[in-house]
Amino acid sequence: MRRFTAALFLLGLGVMIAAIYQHIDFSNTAVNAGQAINAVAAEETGAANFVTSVVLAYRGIDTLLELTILFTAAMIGGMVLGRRRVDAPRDPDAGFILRTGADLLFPLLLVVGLYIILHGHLTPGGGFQGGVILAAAFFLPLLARPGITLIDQRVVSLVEGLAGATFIIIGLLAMFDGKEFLTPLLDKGELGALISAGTLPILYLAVGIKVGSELAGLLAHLAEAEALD
Amino acid sequence: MDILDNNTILYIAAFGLMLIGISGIVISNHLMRIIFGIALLEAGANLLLLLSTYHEGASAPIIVADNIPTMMADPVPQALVLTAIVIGVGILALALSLAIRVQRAYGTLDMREVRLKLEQEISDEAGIDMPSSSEKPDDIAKVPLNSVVQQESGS
Amino acid sequence: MSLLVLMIVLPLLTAFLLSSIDRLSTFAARVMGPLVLLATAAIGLSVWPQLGDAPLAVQWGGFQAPLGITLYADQFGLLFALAMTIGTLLLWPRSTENQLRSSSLALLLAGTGSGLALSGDLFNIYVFYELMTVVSYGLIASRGTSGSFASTLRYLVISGFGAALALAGIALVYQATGTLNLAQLAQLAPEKLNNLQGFAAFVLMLVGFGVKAELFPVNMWVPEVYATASSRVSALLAGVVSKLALLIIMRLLILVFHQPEALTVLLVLGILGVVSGELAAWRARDLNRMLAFSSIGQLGVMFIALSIPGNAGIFAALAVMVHHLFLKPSMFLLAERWGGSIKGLAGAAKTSPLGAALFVLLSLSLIGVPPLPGFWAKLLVIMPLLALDQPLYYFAAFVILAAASLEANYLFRVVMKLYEKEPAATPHNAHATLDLATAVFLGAGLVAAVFMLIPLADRLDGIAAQASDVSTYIQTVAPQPLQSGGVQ
Amino acid sequence: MEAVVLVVVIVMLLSAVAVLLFKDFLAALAAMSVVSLGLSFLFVVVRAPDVAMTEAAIGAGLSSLLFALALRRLGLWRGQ
Repeated sequence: MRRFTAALFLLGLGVMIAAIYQHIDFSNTAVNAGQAINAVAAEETGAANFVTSVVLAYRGIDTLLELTILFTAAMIGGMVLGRRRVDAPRDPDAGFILRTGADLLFPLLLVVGLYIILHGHLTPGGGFQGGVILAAAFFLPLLARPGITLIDQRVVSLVEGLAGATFIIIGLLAMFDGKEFLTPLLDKGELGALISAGTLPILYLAVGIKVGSELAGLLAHLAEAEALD
Repeated sequence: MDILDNNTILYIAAFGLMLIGISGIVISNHLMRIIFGIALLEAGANLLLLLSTYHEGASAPIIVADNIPTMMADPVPQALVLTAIVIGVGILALALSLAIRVQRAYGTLDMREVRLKLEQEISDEAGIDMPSSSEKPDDIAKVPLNSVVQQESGS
Repeated sequence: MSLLVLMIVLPLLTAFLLSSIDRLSTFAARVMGPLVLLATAAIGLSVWPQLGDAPLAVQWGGFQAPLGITLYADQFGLLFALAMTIGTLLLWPRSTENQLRSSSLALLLAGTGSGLALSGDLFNIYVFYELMTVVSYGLIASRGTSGSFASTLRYLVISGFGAALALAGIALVYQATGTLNLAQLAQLAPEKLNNLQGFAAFVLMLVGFGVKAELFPVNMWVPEVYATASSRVSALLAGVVSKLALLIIMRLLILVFHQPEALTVLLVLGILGVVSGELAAWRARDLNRMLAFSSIGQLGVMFIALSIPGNAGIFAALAVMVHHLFLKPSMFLLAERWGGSIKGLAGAAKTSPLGAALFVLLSLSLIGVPPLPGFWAKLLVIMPLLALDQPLYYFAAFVILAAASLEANYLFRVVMKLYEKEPAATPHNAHATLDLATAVFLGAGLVAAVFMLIPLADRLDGIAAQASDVSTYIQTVAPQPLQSGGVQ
Repeated sequence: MEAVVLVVVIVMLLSAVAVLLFKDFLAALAAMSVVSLGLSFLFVVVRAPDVAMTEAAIGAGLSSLLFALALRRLGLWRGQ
């Protein structure tokens, strides 16, 4: 009976979606805020990747909030899972191959992650994608050698706090200058050069470090959680 | 292929993912499947957002070597989806952490059972009998702990 | 440049740094949060008077209106931003185990709540809303009991479902109009969103944002969460956070969605909310869940008020919202020590006479007994309902009146128990001084409102008129018209 | 191009159904990754390389890792 009701409900939903789809007008998609941004972004922000311009400049506050969501989620994750008991059983050691692999991969991932973050204003990629790779770099050793403490928890909380604070402080600096919060500062430079687009690469670096540390923290919390006996 | 142009196929994918996600949330009782359903629903919504201003023949919104294309894709939905994906993974991690704790406390991830045990716990704390629930399925109450989980994962 | 953005940004900055500050000095970390909120409340209050004449639009990052994100401050928005900040300050969480994390979460809640009330961009609202949701998960779970984890999980599942639907709604709106700026949407909506697609977008967003506003079909989380979270958190969620979600729906209704069907949907869901909430409250046998269900009923009344077309509906909804804003937190604070079965409350008036007296006052106002503000708020809803002269609206007025008699029945049941001569077997705890002081402060606000009824009503009418003035909104933000190939 | 997109969409939707139907959660997780990768391809098709990278890194990579860790802790990991 339950299944039948659910199937009926879904059928109705499908019909509704089909009806809406019939009414979607595909003709006027050329006139939108995005095309307006495409027309002026290179001039206004100096970044060759317009998605980066939108993420960090036009909709910078969204990105700040998104970082805050990750920060909050990592904090709550830590609170919910709690500290593990000292005598809790650990996972077995991962073996030689994974250990060596992790050792070799760690510097490589670090470099790739930073490269992607720092070229975020020029090519696809940026703080989020690079941050995930950084998180993977710091999580891999934990997977290979369960139970090691790679970095001091205090350092992690300091780094994630400072990375988030950097984003806000750069925004506040603009206010001291008499401009609005998060107005891009510094010289825009030459379009397409590595050092260009003013404060955007710095912001992306802060995003990358923040994303990396929060995600690594979340992964570590989940990995360290005690198994169900 | 007049009816099935690129746009239509992509919209079918977006709405299809959303529908499958909603069915997962509505039909299943097991928490992991509900979380999978939410992830699928989100994926569909993200695709729908990206398609909102998609134009065939546009190029990616990136300037490479002073070569400014005539028609670039809309960067705004791309930025929005980027944001939505990251928000989604944060909430996913939170849901999984909570799931671990709830399973440790209640010994089950079947949401109907979790709800019953939650009601029981609240009532016990308040010192009253559990309110009679009309939805209370008889078969659930008799099933011992953990066995629902095993039924789902095993066999 | 406006200092108003500091109301949002400063609490976030402090929350990021709080754990580092704690390593330097525990005392500094403890006082930092309340101090920052005092400062942001002062900023908000200093901006308040100037908004009476003209609302204020701030562009984040200084980019032009439809391209960047707008922060729109009118008295309506600022009222709730201040309510969030001051409410968090009054209901500052006191958790022994997770004090540092709770403080960070409270700061984040104040900052995002203010941002949500002041945001003028559709997707920005979505992100603020998601952040507020995540922060609420943390506040609920900070109690640390297995019940609080389970109720958070169930809340998360419903919210996650709603948020994804809201995102799809935003996609439909952007598809139709090509903009996310609320002012520009207000310009384009009559032409582009007055159709099935617009209506679908409205329903999707209503379900998404309705989760927090305790809207009828997506409010299963309410009784569980309010029964398992600490009273201060319940007070915050029921008192302030639900109003912010309602504010979002009001803004969307005023600016973007003008379909008559939208109002009908709100009316029907509101009626269902009142009926289901009050009936469940009547059946409830412990105080926390009774208050939770009654809060669903009250929110239902607000949805009914919203469904009244025109300025009268906004005014009525605002009056009920402000009334509930003072009343519900106060009641939850009283319930802190009166948790558990209502039978066990017998004779509790002896141990805390002030608390019991206050509970009587609050109950009378909630039911709507004449001189108290609750009566005038309900009158403001019922009068225009009757004036509309339509069967469904008549029925809504009848439902509200019937609900009042149900409320009277179950609240007096509690009051009778409180003043019963025979004390219960287990002795009652007296209220914590701080809880009682806060509750009395909020209750005193209600009593004061009785004596300032006319100026207060005038002020609220002015705020409602400003909020429902679409042309002022558009002129203040002044978005550049969009053309193919860029802005004009 | 259209044929390729059509095939990817069909595979993706079938995997999405499989996520809900597979009894084994590990298999469901694998199907979920297929959905993410398919989605990532579609993002490339609609000229969103940034989003495609993010979906591949977060949707297919990180989310799967989170799921895998959680499944192991929940005792739903059959391979153990």
